[in-house]
Amino acid sequence: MQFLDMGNYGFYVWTAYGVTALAIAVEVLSLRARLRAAARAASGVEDTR
Amino acid sequence: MNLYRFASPAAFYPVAGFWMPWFAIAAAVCTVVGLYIGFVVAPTDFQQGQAYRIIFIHVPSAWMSMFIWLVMAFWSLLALSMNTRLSAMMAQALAPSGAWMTFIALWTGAFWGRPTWGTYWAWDARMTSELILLFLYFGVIALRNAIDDPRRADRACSVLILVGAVNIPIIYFSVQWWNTLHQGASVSLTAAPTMAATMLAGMLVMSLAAWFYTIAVALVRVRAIILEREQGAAWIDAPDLARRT
Amino acid sequence: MLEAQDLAARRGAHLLFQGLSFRVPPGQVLVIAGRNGSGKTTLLRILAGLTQPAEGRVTWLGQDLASPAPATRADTLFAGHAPALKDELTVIENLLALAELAGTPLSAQAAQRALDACGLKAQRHLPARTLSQGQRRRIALARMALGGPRLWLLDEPATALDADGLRLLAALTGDHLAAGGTVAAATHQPLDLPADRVQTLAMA
Amino acid sequence: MSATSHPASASRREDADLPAPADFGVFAAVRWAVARDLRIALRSRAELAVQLLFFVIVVSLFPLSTSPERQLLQTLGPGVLWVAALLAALLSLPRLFAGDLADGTLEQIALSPYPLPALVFGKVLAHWLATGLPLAVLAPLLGLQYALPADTLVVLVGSLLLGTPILSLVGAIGAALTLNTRGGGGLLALLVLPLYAPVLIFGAGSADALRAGLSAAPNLSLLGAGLLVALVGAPFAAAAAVRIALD
Repeated sequence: MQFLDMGNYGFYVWTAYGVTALAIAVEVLSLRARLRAAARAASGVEDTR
Repeated sequence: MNLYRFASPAAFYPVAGFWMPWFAIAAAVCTVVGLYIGFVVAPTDFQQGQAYRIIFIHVPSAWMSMFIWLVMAFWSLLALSMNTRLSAMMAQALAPSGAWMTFIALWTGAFWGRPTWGTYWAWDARMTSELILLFLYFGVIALRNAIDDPRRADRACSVLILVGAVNIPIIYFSVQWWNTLHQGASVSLTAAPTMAATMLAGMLVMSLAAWFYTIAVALVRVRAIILEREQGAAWIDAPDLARRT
Repeated sequence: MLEAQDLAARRGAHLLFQGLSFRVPPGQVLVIAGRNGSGKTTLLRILAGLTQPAEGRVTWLGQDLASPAPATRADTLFAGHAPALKDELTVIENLLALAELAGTPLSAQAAQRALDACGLKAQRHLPARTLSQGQRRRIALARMALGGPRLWLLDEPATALDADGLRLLAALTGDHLAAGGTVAAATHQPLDLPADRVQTLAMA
Repeated sequence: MSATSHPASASRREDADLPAPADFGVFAAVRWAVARDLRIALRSRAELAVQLLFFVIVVSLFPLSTSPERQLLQTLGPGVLWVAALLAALLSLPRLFAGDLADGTLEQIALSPYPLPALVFGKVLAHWLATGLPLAVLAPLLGLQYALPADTLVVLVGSLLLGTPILSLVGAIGAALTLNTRGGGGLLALLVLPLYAPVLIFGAGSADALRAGLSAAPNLSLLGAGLLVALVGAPFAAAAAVRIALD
């Protein structure tokens, strides 16, 4: 488990990388939801012309 | 009768859809390669031990946070001079990515500072400037949401982004000046440890990864923005639209 | 000559009007009629150069009105919904300030004459906040009485005016047209002007 | 009063004795805007007094939050005075355009043949004369609360005289951008305060430098440079923002 220990800086290194991964995940998921909602709203709107 | 004519957003929508996966794959590949170099190939730093490995995400995200504002300024200049809606949409699509990158830079910087300096926040010149940059990003995003008419919001945000672009170097210089005046040239994140070749390589590959990732995310977000803004457009009613997201 | 070629305007994503063209020769008034929200005010603001049209061009004497040159601006008078008065300033101070801002500075006597002509002789030195809505509209009439600009863009000029005010408005407009001026007015009440000078544009 | 005696349009030109305006210069525009806005500001003096009182109160609150010990107050002094100047400027900025937008005069200003950046600059100058200048004049009085020595007070007033115009100029861009938007004062603060960081650093820094035995000249000259940049750039950006708000 020497790799995880990171010369006993493991907490800082993995928290930093963990938060980055979390940030990316949140950004991607919220974006996917936004795109799907926009597509549904756009194609769902009845032709008003 | 109401032929809703507009040019580029409709033409750009499928182009963005086509290129997005390629950038996403490129980002993933670069990340894997970069992390491999960073964690396996790169040696342990004699001064900071393993803690320095955080630079493989801190420095790329810091670079990206500033580079994204520059790209937004480019699109804003285009939007104001050529009055093209698509360039304003690109600037709008990049703002959240810039904010995310700045947030990551601040967070990783703090967790790198703790082991090296003993505190999460030491008013280091670059970190303070990043913090102000984060406020600027929130400013642009807040202004975007405060104006209902999209066209007016585009032009107002373009002006703010350009004014911000003029001020960012001034802010960086003034904070640098303030920091050296008060703290003297203490060990700051700028004086990165002497860079072994592999460390530098790892950081550059990770920067490339961050760059591809930002493009991929921006392309998806601009598609969402195009859909949100072109509600009544003729081309929107294409049946397979939802599937092509 | 005020001329527009297939003008279009959008409010947000909603299209107000499109393919709008007209020509208003000197001495004619373009009456812009239509229900609320049909884009009357937006069209007037496009003619004034305040709002950018989504498509199309509009010109006054051949000069583009989207971003008018100073000379064109000096030749245009725009009376919007709000009568452009500062409450803290007196009536005559407001008129003098607006005239100078519009590029037609004038002496106090001329301003007094214009105010007298518009029935505001007694209110000359009162702060504008003490004026009624109708009296505030008369200051716009006073600006029209000053002369100078040949193109008048009037947004609902008749609102809040009493019978006297309406007569004054019709007289001023009639004289302006007789002197070869051009007017574009968004209005509901019909202006009693000679029919041959009136050109009506009905907004969809 | 019957409306029969209206002046016949044909004779309008003679009796209206209009001096034909040769061209629409910058100075005439600035003069018009400063004269009008200062007259309005002086007519609503109570509002100006409120701005100054806000500045005084904010400055006087800080010693209550810390110990009145001289040494501490001397280090805090310049910073507190400068942050209070920032907040006072922020408080008065919405008034710059919002009033004109509401009563329709902003439209007339945008439609004027005079150059809009010059008119906007005139308004900003009037705003500074009404709010920024009084702060700089009042600062030494408040400096006594913080036991600041005479030379520091001189530098502080100098930095405020150079800095507060920048606050008005850059603030005008923010005020124009946030015209009739949701979010009001808070949005204006979010947009403008980050841009104020350099002004704060060099402004408060000039008094600090003096206290640390260094000369304040570099800070003041950088503030001066910032003022020149703002003088040249801000009116155009604010004018563009006004046109956007009126669109």
